[in-house]
Amino acid sequence: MILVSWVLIILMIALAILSIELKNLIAAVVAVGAVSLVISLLFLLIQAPDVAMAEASIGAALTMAIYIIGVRKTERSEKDG
Amino acid sequence: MIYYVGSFLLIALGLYAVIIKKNLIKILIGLDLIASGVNLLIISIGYVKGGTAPIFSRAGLKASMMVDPIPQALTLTAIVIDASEMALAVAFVVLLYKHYGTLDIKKIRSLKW
Amino acid sequence: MVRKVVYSIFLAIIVLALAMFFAAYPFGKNKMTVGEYYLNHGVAQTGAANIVTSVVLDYRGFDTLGEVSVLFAAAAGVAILFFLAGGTKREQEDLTKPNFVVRVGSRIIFPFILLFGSYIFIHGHLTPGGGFQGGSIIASGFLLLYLSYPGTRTNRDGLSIIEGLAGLTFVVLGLIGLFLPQYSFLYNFLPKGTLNTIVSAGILPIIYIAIGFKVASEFAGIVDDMMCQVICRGGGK
Amino acid sequence: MVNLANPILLVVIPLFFTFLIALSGSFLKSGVKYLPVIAFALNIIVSLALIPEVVKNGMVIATTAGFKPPFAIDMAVDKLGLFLSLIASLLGFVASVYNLFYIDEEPQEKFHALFTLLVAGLTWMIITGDIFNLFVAFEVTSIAAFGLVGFHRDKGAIEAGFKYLVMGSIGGSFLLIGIIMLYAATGTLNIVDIAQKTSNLTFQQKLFPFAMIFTGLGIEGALFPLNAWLPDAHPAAPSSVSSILSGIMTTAAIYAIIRLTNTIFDFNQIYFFLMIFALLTLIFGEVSAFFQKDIKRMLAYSTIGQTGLFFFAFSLNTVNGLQGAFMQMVNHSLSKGMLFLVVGGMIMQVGSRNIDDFAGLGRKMKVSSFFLAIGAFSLMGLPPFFGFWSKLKIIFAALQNANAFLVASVVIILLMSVVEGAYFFKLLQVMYFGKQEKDVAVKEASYGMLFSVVVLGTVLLIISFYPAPVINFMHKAAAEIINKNYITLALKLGGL
Repeated sequence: MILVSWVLIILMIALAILSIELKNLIAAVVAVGAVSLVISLLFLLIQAPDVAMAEASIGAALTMAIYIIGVRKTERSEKDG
Repeated sequence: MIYYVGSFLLIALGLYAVIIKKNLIKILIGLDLIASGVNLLIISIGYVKGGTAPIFSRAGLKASMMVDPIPQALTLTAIVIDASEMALAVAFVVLLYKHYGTLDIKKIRSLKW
Repeated sequence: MVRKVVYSIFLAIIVLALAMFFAAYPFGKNKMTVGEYYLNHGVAQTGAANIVTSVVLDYRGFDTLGEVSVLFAAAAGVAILFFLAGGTKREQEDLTKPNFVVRVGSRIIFPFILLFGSYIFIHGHLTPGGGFQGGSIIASGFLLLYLSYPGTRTNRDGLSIIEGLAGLTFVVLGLIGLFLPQYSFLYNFLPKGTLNTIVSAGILPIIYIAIGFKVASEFAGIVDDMMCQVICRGGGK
Repeated sequence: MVNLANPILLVVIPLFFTFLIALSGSFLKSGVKYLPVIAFALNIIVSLALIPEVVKNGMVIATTAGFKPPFAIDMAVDKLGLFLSLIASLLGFVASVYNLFYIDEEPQEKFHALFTLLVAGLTWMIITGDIFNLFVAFEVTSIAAFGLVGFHRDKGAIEAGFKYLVMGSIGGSFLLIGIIMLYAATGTLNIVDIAQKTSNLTFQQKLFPFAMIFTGLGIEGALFPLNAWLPDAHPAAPSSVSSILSGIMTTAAIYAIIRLTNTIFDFNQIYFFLMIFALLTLIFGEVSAFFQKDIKRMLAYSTIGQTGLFFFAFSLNTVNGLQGAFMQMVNHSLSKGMLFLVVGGMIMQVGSRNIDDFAGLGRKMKVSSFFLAIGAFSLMGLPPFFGFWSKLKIIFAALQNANAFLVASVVIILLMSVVEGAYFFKLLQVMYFGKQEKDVAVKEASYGMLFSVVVLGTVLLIISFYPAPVINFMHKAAAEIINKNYITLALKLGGL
């Protein structure tokens, strides 16, 4: 379990860095959704199934959908900066 | 302990994105990361080594072998609050884009901090 | 560049402060005082097998009322921001219509999503999950419908009536407690029933169902407003 | 019959009406605007019913869910909390009457629902006895406020709303981290229960949560480095909302800081730093207000200045200082709330927020201008008004056991009062003696809007000319907080 959580946390941090640095906003938003998914797995690992479900359905699915709708309405990619 | 480290890093990355990034969507991503980091931190505080989820779904589960239910309840609240905040934020960003035609914070009149 | 360095130092200080503080409270150590009470007495006092549910809805039910209000505020805020002035005609953007398989598939899946969502919030006091999770699953079902039939609009008046009714159910159930001898808001006045059956835990399942409806309608409303901003053009101020 | 003296009703009644508005919005249409008025009238009744109980016992505690406090959330109203919640209800009532005539933009039912929720959240923040519940109330308040700030949907409103949202959201996260630190250290969330368990923590273990909570609440309370959102957000919102934001929100956040500092974190080393923050806030607010052309922006900066003033009085950490802080809070809430309402009516008539366009209004809108002058005088601290008594109290408290630093800060306060006087007199001078260039038909504001202004103005005048009861009440409240009666009373009544 310890090994799994190490892997997941490293994955989570990597995804978070990706989501900040990716120029393509859709990809960045998907990365944030993936961070939420990994976090919900972590919640499952430390015995919080309720929260894991909430994070997966609200944090990952709905929030990401709202983000994507927002990005589609605006610009797809980050100009410099 | 790795959970703590992970959540601290998430919070720091989120703050970094909010402060440094110039793109509105990136700022929202930063806010989201901070919130996720805080949630992870709360849940990790409630963990008890070798504990099970606090649900008496079958016989034989002992209360002394369960993790703390309060942080889970708090996180449930926090997740919903974050999601609603994010929805509102995206709405603001869409309208800002409508008014200014850009997502770049430097080009929006007084949005500086 | 200098700015970046300064902020990085600032961030490092925050992380260091967090690390210094939490070093005294190691991961995995039992830090419970109140939590222990809930674990030991929760089942007897609330009748819910899921202690998280009993904390969320019973012991700390007032927080949940606040949380529901936060969600309501956000939905209302989005509705205000995306409000389109009265008679403006909504034009359709030229969207490529999703293909046949998606449309038929989503129509088939949609009832199952509703069913799954309701299952989750009805069993909130027994298994993991509850009103928030179930409600958001139902809302994502609506999202699926919007994606496969871009022209769809929900009946907003209907949604806000559901919102209002669900919220009122919560508040009124709480207020009943003030008319009882115990004189306490959100007092669990119904019989507790037997553990691990559907009809148990008094008012908790009723509240969770109300929350489920509320969450579903709020998120569906938010998604509806957002989608309209994507698909419909014109109007607004 | 329900016993009305229950603090929980102060929150639940507005929430009930909020959901009722959502329910009936589609078929009552414009009728929903009367619902907030009913809600806050009921709230005033509840607050009044609480007065005898609070005076008798010193505090009223209401539990939820039928369990005793550390295991369930409780609402605790002490003397000051009662006073502030009474003011919040009064301002809410008055502003919702004002809204009947002021808000004609759609979507009305959403506006009224959010407005009710905003005041409910503020009252909630004031009376809650549970620290996580404080966070929830904070979020209810701020999310309702974000939506309301953006209500006009023009460029300025959206910008201000977004800025506020980003800062408020970070503030919320910091507050949550602080709360979770306290939970990790004590294993409980009830404020009084935490207070009993923090005595054996080290300084460092108390400092970090304090810093986090202070940052979180300081954003809402507009303390110096954290208040960048305020001068944008308050002017952008509709005037009745700015009145609530300026009048109660900063006060509620500062009250929360005061209560937490005095119950949970009882350390003395920190007050000096708080004093510096307060003075910076004061200087920043008043000096920026001086240079404003936009009247609502000027009032918003003046709010920052006032916040600095009462935060300074609090950081003296003496009974007299705290008493001065509370008196100043009351003065600020009433007069700034009234000023925003008056100014809203004027802007409606003139159609501009620029001070120069207000020339000659003193002759055309006699009643409004009269009350504007009263509010301004009270904020400045001119003699017959309540602001004078509060400022006097603060200065005396600072000079009580004076050292060089305190004398210097008193000088700063006086100097800032002069600056404050300068910009308000400039405004009044333009209004009464300024020549109007264009001939616009300006009428007096409608009777309904004047009603709200007159009610607040009368309350302010009454406490100005009979300040003794309020001063005595505030003295008792301050002594209770300094002597930590909050804890002992809660222990006695709540049966922890």
